[in-house]
Amino acid sequence: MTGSKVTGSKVTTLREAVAEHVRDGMTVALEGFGHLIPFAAGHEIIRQRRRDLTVCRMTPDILTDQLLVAGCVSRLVASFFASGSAGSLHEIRRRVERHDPAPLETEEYSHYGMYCRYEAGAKRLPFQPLLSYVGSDLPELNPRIRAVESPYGEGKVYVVPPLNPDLTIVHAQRADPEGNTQLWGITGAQAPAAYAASAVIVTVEEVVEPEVVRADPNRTLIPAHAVDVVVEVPGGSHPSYAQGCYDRDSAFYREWTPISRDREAALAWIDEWIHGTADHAAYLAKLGRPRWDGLRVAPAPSGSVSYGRRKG
Amino acid sequence: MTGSKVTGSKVTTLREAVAEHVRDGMTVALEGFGHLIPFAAGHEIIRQRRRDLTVCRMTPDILTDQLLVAGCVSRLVASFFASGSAGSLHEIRRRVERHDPAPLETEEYSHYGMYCRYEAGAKRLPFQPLLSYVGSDLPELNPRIRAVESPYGEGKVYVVPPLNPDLTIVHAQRADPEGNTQLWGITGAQAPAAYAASAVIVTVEEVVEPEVVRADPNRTLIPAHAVDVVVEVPGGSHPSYAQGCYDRDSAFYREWTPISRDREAALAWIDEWIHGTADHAAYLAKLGRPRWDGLRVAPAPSGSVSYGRRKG
Amino acid sequence: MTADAHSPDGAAPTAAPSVADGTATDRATGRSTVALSDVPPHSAEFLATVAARELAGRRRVFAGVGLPTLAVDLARRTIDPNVELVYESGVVGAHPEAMAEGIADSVLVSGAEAMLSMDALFGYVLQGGHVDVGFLGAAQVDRIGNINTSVIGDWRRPEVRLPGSGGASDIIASAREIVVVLRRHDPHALPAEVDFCTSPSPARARRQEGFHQPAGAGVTTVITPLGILRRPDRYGELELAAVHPGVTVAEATGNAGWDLRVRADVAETPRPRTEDVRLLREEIDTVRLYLR
Amino acid sequence: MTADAHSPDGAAPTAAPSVADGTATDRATGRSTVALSDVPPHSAEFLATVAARELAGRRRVFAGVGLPTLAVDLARRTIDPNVELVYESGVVGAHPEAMAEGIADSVLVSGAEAMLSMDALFGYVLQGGHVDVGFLGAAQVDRIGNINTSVIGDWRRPEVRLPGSGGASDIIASAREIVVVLRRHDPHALPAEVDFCTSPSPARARRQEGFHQPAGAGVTTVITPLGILRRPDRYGELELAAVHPGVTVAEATGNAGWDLRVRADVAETPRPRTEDVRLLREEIDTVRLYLR
Repeated sequence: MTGSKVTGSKVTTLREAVAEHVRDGMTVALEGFGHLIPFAAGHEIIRQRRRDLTVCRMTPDILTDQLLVAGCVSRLVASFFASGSAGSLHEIRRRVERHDPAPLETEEYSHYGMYCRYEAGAKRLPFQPLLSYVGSDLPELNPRIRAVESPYGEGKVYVVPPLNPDLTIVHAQRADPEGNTQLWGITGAQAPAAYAASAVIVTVEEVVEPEVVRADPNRTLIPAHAVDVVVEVPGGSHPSYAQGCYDRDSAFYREWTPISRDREAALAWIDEWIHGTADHAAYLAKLGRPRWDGLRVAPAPSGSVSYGRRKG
Repeated sequence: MTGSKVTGSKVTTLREAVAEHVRDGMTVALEGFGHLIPFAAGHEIIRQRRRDLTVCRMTPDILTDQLLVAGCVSRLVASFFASGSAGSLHEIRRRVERHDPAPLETEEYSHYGMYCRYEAGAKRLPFQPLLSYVGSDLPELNPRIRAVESPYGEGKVYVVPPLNPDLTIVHAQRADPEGNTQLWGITGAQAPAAYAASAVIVTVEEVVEPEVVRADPNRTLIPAHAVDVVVEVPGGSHPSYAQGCYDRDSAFYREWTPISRDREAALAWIDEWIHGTADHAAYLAKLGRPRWDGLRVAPAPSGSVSYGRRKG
Repeated sequence: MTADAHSPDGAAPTAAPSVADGTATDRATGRSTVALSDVPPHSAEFLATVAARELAGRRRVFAGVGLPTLAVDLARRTIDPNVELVYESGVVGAHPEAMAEGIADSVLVSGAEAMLSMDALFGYVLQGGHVDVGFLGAAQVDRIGNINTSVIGDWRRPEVRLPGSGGASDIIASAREIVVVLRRHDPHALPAEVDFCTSPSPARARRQEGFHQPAGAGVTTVITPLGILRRPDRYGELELAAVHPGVTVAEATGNAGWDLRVRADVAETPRPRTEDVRLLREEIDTVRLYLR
Repeated sequence: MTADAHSPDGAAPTAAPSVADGTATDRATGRSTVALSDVPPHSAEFLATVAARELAGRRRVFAGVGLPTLAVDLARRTIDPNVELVYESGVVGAHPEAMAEGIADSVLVSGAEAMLSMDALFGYVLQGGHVDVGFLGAAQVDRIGNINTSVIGDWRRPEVRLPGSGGASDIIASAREIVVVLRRHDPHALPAEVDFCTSPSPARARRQEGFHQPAGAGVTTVITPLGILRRPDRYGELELAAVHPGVTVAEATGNAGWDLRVRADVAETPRPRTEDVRLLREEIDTVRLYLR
């Protein structure tokens, strides 16, 4: 985001955050690389029936398949068009292969190319070079991938342009009320995607006191000045996971494949599980305690290091 | 570094590490941005009387002034030619202003330009763009700073080439015997400088069990595969500091200014404190317990987070 | 004798001697002790075992989704416990306590030696030249080792929309070499030329004159349900190096999409040991996620 | 009355009303309550106080070495406790428990809101446009706001080798605006044109046609021992906006290296409050590191 933020608590509800910040036609990045995927926020976008979004996600995953089924998305900027371990995303395939029920415009990169677009966006660079694509058909498919001659004489190298979403939404383990956001485990493209965007919503497992964050400043990957809204959404990544909090619901990942293969079944799922629940707490309640208990993980403490205090 | 490393402990002594890896005429990066400066390693280079080194350091600091006094350095690649808070580095100034006792070739960047050189080196990119230098005289002074036309139509932008030292030396709070290196507080250019180099020496306050490192993998900034040698050197950053371990010896920083102003005094200091001590432990012993006690810091725990374990 | 007798506590015998040629000798008795499995060559168990053997002598492995996950897990248990697993999610030096269900599984993170940013993983580790072998899946691999993971048919309106590049076109540029596991061996999977080149061979990259050429050797090995194809020359083509038990050379060449050359020293692939199969089924992929 | 009486517990009165014009009114009594100091305009105490006032209304400050350290510390205590301190070392949202001796001091790290990589600090925070004001020292600032921190004389064999850019030429390109504190006000420190342009003004950058132009407005304010120069127009020149107490306009213009224009509304700089001076001496720079 750019511009100065008002000081003080940025904590609100997910309903209000989405109502205020997500507009039809926007370019929205929902990042989280197989971890901390902002499912709760995506589901709230479905509940509020936003339309014509350009969704940016390195790995579209089930979340994008669901947003597509629900009719929220007209364009997809991504680098992997399948579900991590569980095969095809059939709504995406229907759209692309058969234009059923409508075509889907896609803009395609490799993972590092997509990451470098966020990097260039966050750093306001006109382009970012990378070593990929020499000999690949990807630059022909995607004219945004271009070449630059090195001024040091080693020949041409491919570059990608900045990606600056209108809004980036990420999920993290914790943040303080001003938005200093800490995440660990796989950190994905969250930090550059946040800095690249005009506005940022952070959902977290837990809003913590500033003292908790400030005891370990190296864990803050997205500082408050880059965050507009903080929402506490426990379980907000389900069926994805939050390292140290709960595990991935791999059974759901397997269940989604047959659901998404049948468009009517997928629409019914959206109706029942998203429109049929008032919010993420209701979604989790519908999921049921036994299923949730099965996702719990045993503690594995990082241990504490010292930052030291100067003696008066 | 490139190439595969042998598995197993890489722990050795500083004397052996410098004897094996530092050769006359090499390009050596000694990184640490006002924090974790590898003073002990630099002092050992002085003890072993290496010559004609090209030293790369964003902030040359007292360490480079001392290496120059001791006659180890013929060339300096840097982005700030003074001591952080305590004024001029007089040996550098004598060399540059009066060629006394010999000229010093310098190659000069801004901080981010120098950092981007390490980044490009670590990533084997032919160049890295940045937004600096438009209108500045720096590109005229340094022909390695060049311009590239953006293929997206926003005009030209300056770029810097990769910097790939023969050897990078960094200091950190801890590493395991295989070289998985964890540091916190100001992390400077250590990680890209290590990855950019052909060989890497890591000195640490403490060699710890692999389990300590693996309990908190997000703190590992330099993995074992990028490290050739690990040396345990408690107090290895003095008179710089190690966050959480001991504070900067600011009195020494102030003392160095008059010493370095008088070349004879500086030579005498090198003789007494470096050549006159067998190793860093002897240097610290000469410094004395009371002075060291004055640098101790009170604990400030980061607190522990959980990474979670899947339940069997 | 059974694998259990050989390894009574059920633990994997690590770094067993001469695994690569499919036989082993009991140090105490001097007798051959390895029971071989009869799983069919097209089975995931067979392919994963063959793939695992390719990791002998390789230090750092960039593992993709699917069969490669099985292969690297098996390799760490049977070939070399020091194979270092690197994943595009940023995990370096994984020590998973359970089989990873994908490259972003929490078990890869807990207890890992390093959890890097994706920029450090792709920029420093991969582009920096630290990956010895990249382990990729593919829909198509062609004569000179180009990989297609994007589309079957015309990319403007594809017959099949495949997953796309993911990290593959980044990995092929910078990993020292690439091993591909194919689940099919026919002219569709092994065409003379891919429908779409997601991840190019050095020969194809070289045609783009004036470009900084990638450091990687590209695809050196393709493991199929019929045999093993190798491409020893950086700019050369894939050749038949081995056929699996029960497969003829003619079957392997006849089912390629081009006139597949046969190496003079073409061999028969050693069968998996029963212990390999047991490990895959009973300890590694207990939920049969990849052993489909 | 003394500062102690005004603030009996010795704590800084935060966000005191109308600090900027040097007077304040006690809300309870309606009387003017601020005791003013007579520290000379060239003193570090005076300059730091004037600099601190420049931070009113600014949210995020990129602080350099030296006097800026004093100024931002004082500003947080007297102008706005929510001024967010950003340092090139990667510190964001510092809450130092003691005065920082340099931009890499451990006290800036302990208790900070974030400790970013230098790539994130320079790339995301600075180039990303999040810095409202960059606070720099300089050896020379010229008519249009170019800064020299590199060399005096010919750079091939300089008379004086200055510290060089550090982060300055990065900061000037991307911070919204730059405030410079000069310890001298004479034609050497304020030349018509700098000996060497380390950190350029937008006017000088614009001369490099065809380049992506930096977003920052460049130097908008120069605080000297004689007065305050401002450059309200992005491509314009510095003008005399204020003179310090006891300094004449003629002294300020006569000691510049060019025909320094005087604003019609040229003002007299308000003196520091005794409380400002007390804070600087007794609570901020107790070791007199910068108050030399």
